[in-house]
Amino acid sequence: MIEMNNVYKVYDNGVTALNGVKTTIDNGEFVYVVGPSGAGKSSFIKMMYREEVPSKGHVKINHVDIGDMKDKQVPYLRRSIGVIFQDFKLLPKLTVYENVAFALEVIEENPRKIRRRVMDVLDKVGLKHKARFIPAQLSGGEQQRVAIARAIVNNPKVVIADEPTGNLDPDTSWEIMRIFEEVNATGTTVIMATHSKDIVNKIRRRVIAMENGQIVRDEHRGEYGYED
Amino acid sequence: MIEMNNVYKVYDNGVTALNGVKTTIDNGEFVYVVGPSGAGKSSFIKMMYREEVPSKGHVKINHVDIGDMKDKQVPYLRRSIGVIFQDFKLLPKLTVYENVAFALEVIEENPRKIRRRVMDVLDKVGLKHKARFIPAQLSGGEQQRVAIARAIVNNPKVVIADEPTGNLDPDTSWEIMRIFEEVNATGTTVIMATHSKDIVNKIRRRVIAMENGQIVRDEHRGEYGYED
Amino acid sequence: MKINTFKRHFREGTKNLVRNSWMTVAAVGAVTTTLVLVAAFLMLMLNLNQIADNIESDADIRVFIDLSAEEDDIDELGQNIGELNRVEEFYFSSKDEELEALVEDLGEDGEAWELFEQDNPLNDVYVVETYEAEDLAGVASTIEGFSNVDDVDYGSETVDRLLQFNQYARYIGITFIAALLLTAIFLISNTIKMTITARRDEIGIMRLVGAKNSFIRWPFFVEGMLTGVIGSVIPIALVLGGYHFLYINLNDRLNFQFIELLPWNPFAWQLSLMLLAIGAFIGIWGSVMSVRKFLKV
Amino acid sequence: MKINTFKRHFREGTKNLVRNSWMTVAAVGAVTTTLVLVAAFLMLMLNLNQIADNIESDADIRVFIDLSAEEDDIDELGQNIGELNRVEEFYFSSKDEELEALVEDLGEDGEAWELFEQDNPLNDVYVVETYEAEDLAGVASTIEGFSNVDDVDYGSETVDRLLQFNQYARYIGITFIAALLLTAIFLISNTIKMTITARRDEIGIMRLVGAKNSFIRWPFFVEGMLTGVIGSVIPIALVLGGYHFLYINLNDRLNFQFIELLPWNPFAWQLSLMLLAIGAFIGIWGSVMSVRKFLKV
Ligand SMILES: Nc1ncnc2c1ncn2[C@@H]1O[C@H](COP(=O)(O)OP(=O)(O)OP(=O)(O)O)[C@@H](O)[C@H]1O
Ligand SMILES: Nc1ncnc2c1ncn2[C@@H]1O[C@H](COP(=O)(O)OP(=O)(O)OP(=O)(O)O)[C@@H](O)[C@H]1O
Ligand SMILES: [Mg+2]
Ligand SMILES: [Mg+2]
Repeated sequence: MIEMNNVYKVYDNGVTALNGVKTTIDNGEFVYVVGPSGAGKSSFIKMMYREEVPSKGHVKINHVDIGDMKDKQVPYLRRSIGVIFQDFKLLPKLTVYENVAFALEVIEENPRKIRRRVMDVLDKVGLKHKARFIPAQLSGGEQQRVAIARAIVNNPKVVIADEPTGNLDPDTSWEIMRIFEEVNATGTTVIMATHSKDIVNKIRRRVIAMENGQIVRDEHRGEYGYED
Repeated sequence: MIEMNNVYKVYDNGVTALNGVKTTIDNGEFVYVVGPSGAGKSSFIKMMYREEVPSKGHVKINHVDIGDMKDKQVPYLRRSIGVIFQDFKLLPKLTVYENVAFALEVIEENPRKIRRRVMDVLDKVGLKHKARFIPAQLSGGEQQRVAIARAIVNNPKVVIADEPTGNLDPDTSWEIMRIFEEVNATGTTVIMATHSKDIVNKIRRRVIAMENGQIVRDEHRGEYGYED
Repeated sequence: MKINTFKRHFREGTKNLVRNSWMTVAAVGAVTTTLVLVAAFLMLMLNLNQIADNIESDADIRVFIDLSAEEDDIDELGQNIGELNRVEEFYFSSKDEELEALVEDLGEDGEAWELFEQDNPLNDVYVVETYEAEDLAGVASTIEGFSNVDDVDYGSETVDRLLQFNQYARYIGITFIAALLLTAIFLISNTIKMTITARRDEIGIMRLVGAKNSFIRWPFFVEGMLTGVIGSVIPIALVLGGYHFLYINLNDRLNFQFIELLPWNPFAWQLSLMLLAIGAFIGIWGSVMSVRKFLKV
Repeated sequence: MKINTFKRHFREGTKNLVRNSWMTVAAVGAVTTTLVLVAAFLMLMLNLNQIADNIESDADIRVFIDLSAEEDDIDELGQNIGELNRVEEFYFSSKDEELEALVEDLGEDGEAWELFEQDNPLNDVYVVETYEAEDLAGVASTIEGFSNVDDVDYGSETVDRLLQFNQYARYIGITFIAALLLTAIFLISNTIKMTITARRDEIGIMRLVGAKNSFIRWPFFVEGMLTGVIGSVIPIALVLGGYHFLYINLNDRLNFQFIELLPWNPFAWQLSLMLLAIGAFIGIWGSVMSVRKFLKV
């Protein structure tokens, strides 16, 4: 369960990205985060895996305040959350296989199990045949799918995706959405920032709409849109 | 005028990204390039400003074969073409203003004129108030708009855009499209790879559909889609 | 740490050397050049030190025996001297031998004095050597108290000066080596720091994916160690080969009797081991220190 | 190039130093440490060289005059010697003065000889100094041909050895300085290369946006030059300050007459200028060379 209580985020340069955000996301939910460019969607999401800490207010993951969390515990928090970053954040020197395997090596998983699981996931996102390529040798959409594979490879309790279909054609996008639905069906929370009206309106789930760092709408089975 | 004649592109690792492409794009045209992830859209576009050279076949820009082009001439070719890269390619240490101004400094434009023109363009893409930020301090969509501003700032004869709205919400996307239409109206060629069905179907223009490194459809006032 | 994880770290560390090839070249290059410099300077300084030692140990005490002393007295004096525990060895030199040596020392100047051989004005002498140059003064004053001693001379002024000069030279040498080593450490860790800073994004990504700091640090530890060890290969080869060459060729040429180089074995080996240790240490240290900076939350 | 463009390049080069702060620190640090080392070594070597020169110039020729020579003969011989054009100066030393000097030289050993003052067996002597130590042998053999000369001595063996030793020392010194300079060049350009390689993406982007290679190169040129110049500030300060300190303090203490340090002015200034030039040159060179690699199409 993710709880935010009156969360403010002011970056070093004075920009207020979150301006009093209050919400609760239960385990197993599927949530879209929508809003115009610069609304604070990425900032909102970054609070959940502690890439950024709130300037004011509290963020609790399973009742633990991440502000009070010890540095040593942060890696464990992050392992329980699979994140697809807006800019992918792939390790440029590692192959596709190694990039995905990394998330399992970190938790000291058995090497044989790693191999099986990584190949399974790459197959799911349609990149099994590019396992030995490095990111620079992939198209934009392929890189995005590697990021998706890495996020779901260790069966995290929460999957957070920041515009996971921005570089994908509609067909591939629907395939990825199917994967997210599958993951969600097994009880995993899915939180997804997106600009895709099509997807939000077709696969109806909870929609959190943001503007100027605030939540302007929070609707179950909602539509795309962020005008209040 | 851009002519491609039987162009093949095989990357070092053996991937064939272009598999015999033949097409002509006239001055002043507005062309969408669509196709699934990994179809070769970016590779196709990279041929036009010589980021990549064909493994076989010829690419001619205004009747000059870029294969025969001297190294010294490449910068001049690139100055006549404004490119929006799929991964933005902003200079991380420069501010938004400096990133955009760079395209004008390169052609040794008068400093006063640079200032005026850069602020104009930043205003157009809605980032005037973030002129002093560096890219890392921007949201994904904001970075994309800086890339757009840089591409159009020196009034190039050709604007090439690789998924210029991938990180933008629908509203901002339409604004950007309006800018492209404006630019196109003054006689500038616009070539744009995109995954946005909405845009392609609403603003009807020539559509080049690619799959597996080949052009599978080339239609004026066409629809989004790439099944043959 | 599981054994599999340990293997992984070692594999990663090694792979990283290959992946970041230009950085590896730069870092190994920095280690190599500075260690070569350190090695050359150490070879020079340790040998100069050895030479200084030799010069000092050449210094001795000359005990002038009373002209009136009988043979028995002389023997007794010798016995007394032999019982002193700071004395390494001593020998007797008759006044005739002394004259001969003097005439020889003076070269052409001395020829004139040969005429006076029949009327030798010199004393018989005991030449005494001590274990350490520093003991000369003490032993000399003890011997001065013995009977049948006319006078004692240990070239006090010359020896004192020499000792002082050697002391100076050693201070300068030690300062230089320390400076050189510090420079080497600074440059190498600087270079390694740069190679790692260039990978700050990588480290950031690892942390975002849930890697513990120790997990991130280990491959860098291995990488730093290997950088240092590889970087010390050429310096070690130069020491082993180059010093051999110098030793063979120079030792004969340097025909001043007091100059003698340290023997190749074990000196070259000891120095090599030292270089290896310095290389590995600096590599690890530079590497781990630099990573630390990016592991702050 | 337009004047505006030139200003821009200079501004960019300066800004880049600030923007890439950690790289600047690393590159300037490398320049600083290696130049300090170069400076220290140059100070040492040039002074040792000077000392060696002094020792050599102390060597002289002793012309032993026939015991039978009259005062006129002696004067004539003096005149003949004075006319030789490699002779710098010469003076007469009577046999009494010679004996005195000898007795003094021998120290306590010599006292015995004082008894023989009435019966001095030594010759009168002309002591001749030449401009260059290398001329000693030639002048000596010329003088040997003059009348009333009993014998000529210029310590041929000792001087030859000394000359040879100094030659060796100089070779070693020059080799060391050359090695040090090469190391400095390697390390500095290596560091600069790394700072630039870390910016290969940046350079790639500039090229994609239509910048000419020369346009990209210029700010790096400025940056390299500034790196070198800034890096030479501390070494220069150390030379100017440190050498002053050494000169004041050491020159008196080193009480061997033949050791005299090079005067602070102009030596320290010349060395500083040299360091500045080396710094700037290496900075520019390392910078421009490294950029070149990424400007290939
Ligand atoms: N590291 C940062 N430093 C300073 N300002 C930042 C930083 N990151 C984001 N911002 C600012 O905070 C605001 C919100 O950014 P955020 O990335 O959360 O927007 P977003 O909703 O994800 O937008 P997009 O849809 O374009 O990705 C923006 O105005 C941005 O300029
Ligand atoms: N530098 C490269 N080296 C090797 N292979 C590459 C390189 N760039 C692209 N490829 C491969 O070429 C194929 C076409 O890539 P391209 O980037 O042109 O696709 P795209 O149509 O732009 O895809 P997307 O919509 O995902 O951006 C892909 O299979 C990709 O893996
Ligand atoms: Mg965002
Ligand atoms: Mg693409």
